[in-house]
Amino acid sequence: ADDVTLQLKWVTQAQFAGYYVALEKGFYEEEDLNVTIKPGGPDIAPSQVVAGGGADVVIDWMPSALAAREKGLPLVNIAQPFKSSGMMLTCRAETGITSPADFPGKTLGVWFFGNEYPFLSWMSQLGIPTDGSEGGVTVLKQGFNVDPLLQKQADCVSTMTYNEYWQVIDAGLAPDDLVTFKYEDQGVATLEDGLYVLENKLSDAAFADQMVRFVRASMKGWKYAEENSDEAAEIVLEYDETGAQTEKHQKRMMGEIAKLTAGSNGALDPADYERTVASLMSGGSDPVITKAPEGAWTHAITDAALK
Amino acid sequence: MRSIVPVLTVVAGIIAIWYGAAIVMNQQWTRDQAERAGVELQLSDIVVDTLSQERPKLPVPHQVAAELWKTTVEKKITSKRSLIYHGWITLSATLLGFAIGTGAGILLAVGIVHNRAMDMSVMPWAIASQTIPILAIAPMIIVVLNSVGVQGLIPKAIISAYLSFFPVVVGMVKGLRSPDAMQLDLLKTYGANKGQSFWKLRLPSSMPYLFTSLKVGIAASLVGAIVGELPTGAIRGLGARMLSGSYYGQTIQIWSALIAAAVLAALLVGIVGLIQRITLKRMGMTR
Amino acid sequence: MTDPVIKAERLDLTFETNDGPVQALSDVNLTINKGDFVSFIGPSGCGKTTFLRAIAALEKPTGGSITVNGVSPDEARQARAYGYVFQAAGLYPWRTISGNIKLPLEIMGFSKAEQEERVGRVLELVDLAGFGKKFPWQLSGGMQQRASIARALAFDADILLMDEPFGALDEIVRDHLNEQLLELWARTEKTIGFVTHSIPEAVYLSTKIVVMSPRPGRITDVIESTLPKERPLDIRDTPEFLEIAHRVREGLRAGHAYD
Amino acid sequence: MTDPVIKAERLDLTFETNDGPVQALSDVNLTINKGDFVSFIGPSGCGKTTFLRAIAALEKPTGGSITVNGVSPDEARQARAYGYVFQAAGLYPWRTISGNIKLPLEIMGFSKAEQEERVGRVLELVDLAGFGKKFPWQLSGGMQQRASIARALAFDADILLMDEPFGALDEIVRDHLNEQLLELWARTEKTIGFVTHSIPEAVYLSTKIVVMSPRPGRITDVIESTLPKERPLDIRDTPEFLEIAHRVREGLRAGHAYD
Amino acid sequence: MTWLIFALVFWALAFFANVRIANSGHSTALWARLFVPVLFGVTILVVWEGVVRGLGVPSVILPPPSAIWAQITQSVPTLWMDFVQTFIKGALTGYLMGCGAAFAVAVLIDRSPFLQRGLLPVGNFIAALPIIGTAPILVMWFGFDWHSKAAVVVVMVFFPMLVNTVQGLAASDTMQRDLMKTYSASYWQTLLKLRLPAAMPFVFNGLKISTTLALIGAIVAEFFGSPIKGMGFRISTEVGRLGLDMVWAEIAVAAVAGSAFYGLVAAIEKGVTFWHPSQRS
Ligand SMILES: Nc1ncnc2c1ncn2[C@@H]1O[C@H](COP(=O)(O)OP(=O)(O)OP(=O)(O)O)[C@@H](O)[C@H]1O
Ligand SMILES: Nc1ncnc2c1ncn2[C@@H]1O[C@H](COP(=O)(O)OP(=O)(O)OP(=O)(O)O)[C@@H](O)[C@H]1O
Ligand SMILES: Cc1ncc(C[n+]2csc(CCO)c2C)c(N)n1
Ligand SMILES: [Mg+2]
Ligand SMILES: [Mg+2]
Repeated sequence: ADDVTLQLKWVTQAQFAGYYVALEKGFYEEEDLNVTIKPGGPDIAPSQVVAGGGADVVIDWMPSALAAREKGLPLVNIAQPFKSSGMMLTCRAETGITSPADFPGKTLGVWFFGNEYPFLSWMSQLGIPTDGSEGGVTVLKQGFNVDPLLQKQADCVSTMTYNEYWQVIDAGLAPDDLVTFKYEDQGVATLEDGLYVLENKLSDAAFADQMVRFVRASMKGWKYAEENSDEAAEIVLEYDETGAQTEKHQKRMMGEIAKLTAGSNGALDPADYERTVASLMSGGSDPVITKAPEGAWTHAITDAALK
Repeated sequence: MRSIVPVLTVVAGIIAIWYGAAIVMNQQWTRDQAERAGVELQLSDIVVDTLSQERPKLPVPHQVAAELWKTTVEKKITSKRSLIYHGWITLSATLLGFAIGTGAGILLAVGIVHNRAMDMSVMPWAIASQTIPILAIAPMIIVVLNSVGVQGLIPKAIISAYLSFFPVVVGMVKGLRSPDAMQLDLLKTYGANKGQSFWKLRLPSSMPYLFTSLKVGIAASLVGAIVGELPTGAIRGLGARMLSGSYYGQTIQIWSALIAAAVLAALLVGIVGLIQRITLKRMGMTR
Repeated sequence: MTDPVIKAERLDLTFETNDGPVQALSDVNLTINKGDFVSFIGPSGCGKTTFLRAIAALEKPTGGSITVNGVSPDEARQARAYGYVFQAAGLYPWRTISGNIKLPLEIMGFSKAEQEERVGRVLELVDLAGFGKKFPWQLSGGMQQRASIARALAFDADILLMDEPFGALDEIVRDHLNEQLLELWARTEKTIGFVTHSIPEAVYLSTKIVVMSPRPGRITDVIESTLPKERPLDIRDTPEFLEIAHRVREGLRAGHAYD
Repeated sequence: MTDPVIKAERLDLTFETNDGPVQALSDVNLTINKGDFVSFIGPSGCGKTTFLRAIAALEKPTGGSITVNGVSPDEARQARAYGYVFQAAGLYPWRTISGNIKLPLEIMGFSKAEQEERVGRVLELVDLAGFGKKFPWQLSGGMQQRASIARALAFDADILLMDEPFGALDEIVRDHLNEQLLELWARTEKTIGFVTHSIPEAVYLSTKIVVMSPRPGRITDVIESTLPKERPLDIRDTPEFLEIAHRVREGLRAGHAYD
Repeated sequence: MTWLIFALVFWALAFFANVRIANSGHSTALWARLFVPVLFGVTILVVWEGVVRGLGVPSVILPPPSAIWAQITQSVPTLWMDFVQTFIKGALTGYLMGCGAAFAVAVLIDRSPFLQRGLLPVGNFIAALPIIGTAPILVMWFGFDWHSKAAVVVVMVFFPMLVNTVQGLAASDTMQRDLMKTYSASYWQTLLKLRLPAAMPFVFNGLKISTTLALIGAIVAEFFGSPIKGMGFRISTEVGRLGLDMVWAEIAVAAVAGSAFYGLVAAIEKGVTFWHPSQRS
């Protein structure tokens, strides 16, 4: 069997259910692959891992992948299991925020470490400065959790529909106490969790073939997970070595994830790609990427995998 | 053993302060919840609620104790929810790192004390090396080691060693230089060579300094091992517990992992202290 | 008896201190021959210790030259020519008394058995048998000093340099050790440099008495003893002895500001 | 002259060591009156230092009792009754010589001006004028010892305890300091406890000479001096002096194993 | 390949030069004391540049020093802003408070054997809490700005400083203490005039180790939440963006600032403990 190492973007959770299901159900084995899944974390940049040879294929968000590409690391999207974006900004209702027009003067929590691009390009499209100048917002580098919102250190924080939002709810705030702004709804959605490899390795036919088989098995895993949501969550729990995840949270997460993967068969929709690129380039004086990337995605793998 | 009563007294004091602080720090949340629900609160309600929140700003001792009990005694030690299992993972990296770090630290100190070129060139850079934020370069270390095929325990141990070698170098350099002029002169009159002055004079007189450094060093090793768990995916170990606890806002889980780490550190420091006492006693240096 | 073992010529030694230089030795000329027993006597602070240290290459002269066995003091030290008894006992606190005496033996590579044998012998010599297992701080001041003498006698250095070795001892132990030292010297033909404040001791022991004057340390008188090599304790009551003692006292007094 | 200042009764003192107990003092009875000058003499290791330390409450007797001015040594210490000169100089390396002498003065709250005045005076007394700004390691052994004497004399303790203070000094300085000490004692009516190994020194200085025997330390003889209080240096040649010295020497010799 | 060979040759030459200077008579001269470590450092940089270029290491893994230098010269204002936020506000404040507190606690518990036996083990315990656990909690308690960073530093430097000070306060020898007893010196007098001076070599050991811990602590704490400035913020953000040049630029600033900080404390130590054998030879 061929060895393939997958580097996740974050810790073991239902967000990556498809891959764990494929592993557990033997879909990779059927494709004669021996897959190792490396969990990520707050200190792990998937793009750096793939550049250092620590993984063959990584999961990353498109904004950071494209930014890395512009920095000279030729990442290529070979598959896009997530159709829609799950990112949003969640505010406490009592702050009086009802629309993006209310943001100026407020304190917003943002994830950095390569996850800040969607937020920055949204703000620059709204024309709201983030550098602390007059009429802008105060940006905090949000830690790993939603504490800043709960402790009222921030008026809004970044959340994912499938994860942090529910932590706010679990912490005792009711949906009515919250106002949410989904990037998807604001028209600034960028592509999340895609599979990326190094461009030069794709020219190796053997590697390309492994990727074809990998994507095929992974998508099989994703579709299985969508249909057997609770079982998928249990499989994820099985693989979580920290012993920190709870069943309730993972099952709920899997339900939300299924909504995001629903529209995708694995192949990248060029229209989504164009929209993401447009959004990233529209950033006024400080765009995330300065010129439209070339060859940042390929259908070669998915075409072969899905035929 | 004479310290039992004083320790218990101090611990009791801390626990009392801890409960008080918990009530103060957690009450904001209780009030907010009540306001949202539109109920009036008595003082007693506030106290009861602040001591039993699910994700308190400051968990109270009995909550942490219960969590510790649950995750140590009630779980099999092979279970991934057992703190003993995670503690062992961290401990093994700590010990390996401490061994590497102490060894390297002592060797460096010996070099610095015996070789002027090393003294002049290495010491400033050993200092500079410690000002590099380990968490920043840890991922790079992991990536680089990974690309040469080193994985698992060793990268964590290296990060742990990186943090522990420095206190050992500083303390040992001082200790190896602590013999006074007459003690050194005596050996000179014997025409003793460098090795002999090292084994017979410098090393014995550095012992008090060495042990003080070792105590700091082993605590630093533990911190290093925990830090090293982050860029290795934070899948096992006390650091992983803290991080995942923090990721999910599980303050009780963070605190129990923290307490576990501190117990581990205290044990390790205690063991070094015991060895110190035995050694110094055998050397006739305690009266 | 006429090979020069130690030869100092126009020796100068100046210490740099926080408030200016201190000249400890100035224009010191001295020749010590093989088998000589030379005592140094002089007021406190006149440079006796400094001169002994210069012989043992523990201080670097700032002028003049000094040779030991025809080579530099440093080379002589490499050849393990010295046994040195410091003015303070300077025992290593982490070694027992036996351990301290073994120290030079270990360094010079004596066998374990030989070490034990010698330790036993010198402990006996300085009357400390039975105290081998004690640590230095468990001994009285005089006992520590005797232990440090034992340490210097345990191995066979050609040149023995002793800085007030018997200062903290009572008259009777002192007499006893004086006899022992003379016997050892007669038996082994060692060359001995000996600092003392006791005029009778200096006269009793020495073949040559060097009288020094205070800062900057100079040699004011070198007295060759006319006493025979064989010296019973009661030689100290002979007129010859008293005359030498008188000459030393006069030399000493000249260096002092009082009276 | 008959108030007992120090009164020891059936005093026992045993040290516990790694290889068994060491009895340092055994059944010691002694009364010292106000204004006495008491010398302690005895073979090395017999317990002289230990006894002085017990008086100053630095060691706790394991048996018997000791009172100072009618109270316990501890309380006497609280009342700052002691000036103590240790057997080793024990100067603080981070203070200059002046700084070391000022130490007790600072502690006892003397004014700055008074401190300066006293430091100058005692430095002069021990012949170290000009060395005030040096650090201890820049002085010779004898100079360090003199500095530590100066330190104990700088303030006016009623009881002066001196442990071989003049051991590292040459005869002439020693004679000089002996005279100074006697003069000080006559002037101030201090009570002095003095350890020495020199029989003439003991006889010359003391009103009472305590001869001790070796381990376990016992008092074998207490000799009341018949010499007058006024003592020129040449009193040492009188028959009376020589007789007392002879008695001390006999007492000392009895405690030794040799001959 | 030529780069590699050049690096190795340079290394060999510099090595010999340093050994020559260090063993020559000039080794105590000021120029030699500066030149030797600088040459050592330059050697590291040259070897680094040579290896990176020679082996073609991708710059997202390890950029060459030349690129880092270019980044430093370009980003002076940003680097300065981050430095003030992290070093001056976070590390320095925390260092002063933490070392001060540890010193005070050491003196306090030294007075009472009861507290010493009770607090020391518990103090060890609390101060051994790893930064990864404490930082999120302290950020939650003290907010996102530098206050929480200072708090993390306080917790980090406390233990080394405490252990060293306690050890130091026990360092005076018996005779020195007996002397104080004969004066019937009060506790404070003995402390001020004997035990503190004798403790200084140990205290400075603690202070020196703490300088580097303070800087690490302040930087790492920013990882767990911060305003959008600060050295730790910049480092973690730029790692995520693969801006390794900037990461190393910040590390360089940290190394220079940390070394200078350490050097300053070491210089003060030299003045205060001039009498200690380790400073005299
Ligand atoms: N390390 C030093 N630094 C500065 N000055 C010194 C040093 N060592 C000795 N001296 C000075 O040199 C002079 C001679 O000192 P030395 O120790 O040789 O005297 P000594 O004759 O042995 O006296 P003593 O009989 O008191 O031991 C003294 O004035 C002393 O202050
Ligand atoms: N701290 C200690 N622990 C154990 N034994 C000790 C201690 N101090 C002294 N002794 C023992 O007590 C005995 C008496 O010692 P002390 O110091 O009183 O003698 P000394 O009469 O002052 O002798 P010297 O003239 O040599 O100074 C000695 O046998 C010594 O070994
Ligand atoms: C420092 C930090 N950065 C990012 C996230 C959030 N986050 C990490 S990965 C990911 C997408 C997949 O879950 C999201 C939203 C965090 N919590 N902490
Ligand atoms: Mg001398
Ligand atoms: Mg004594």
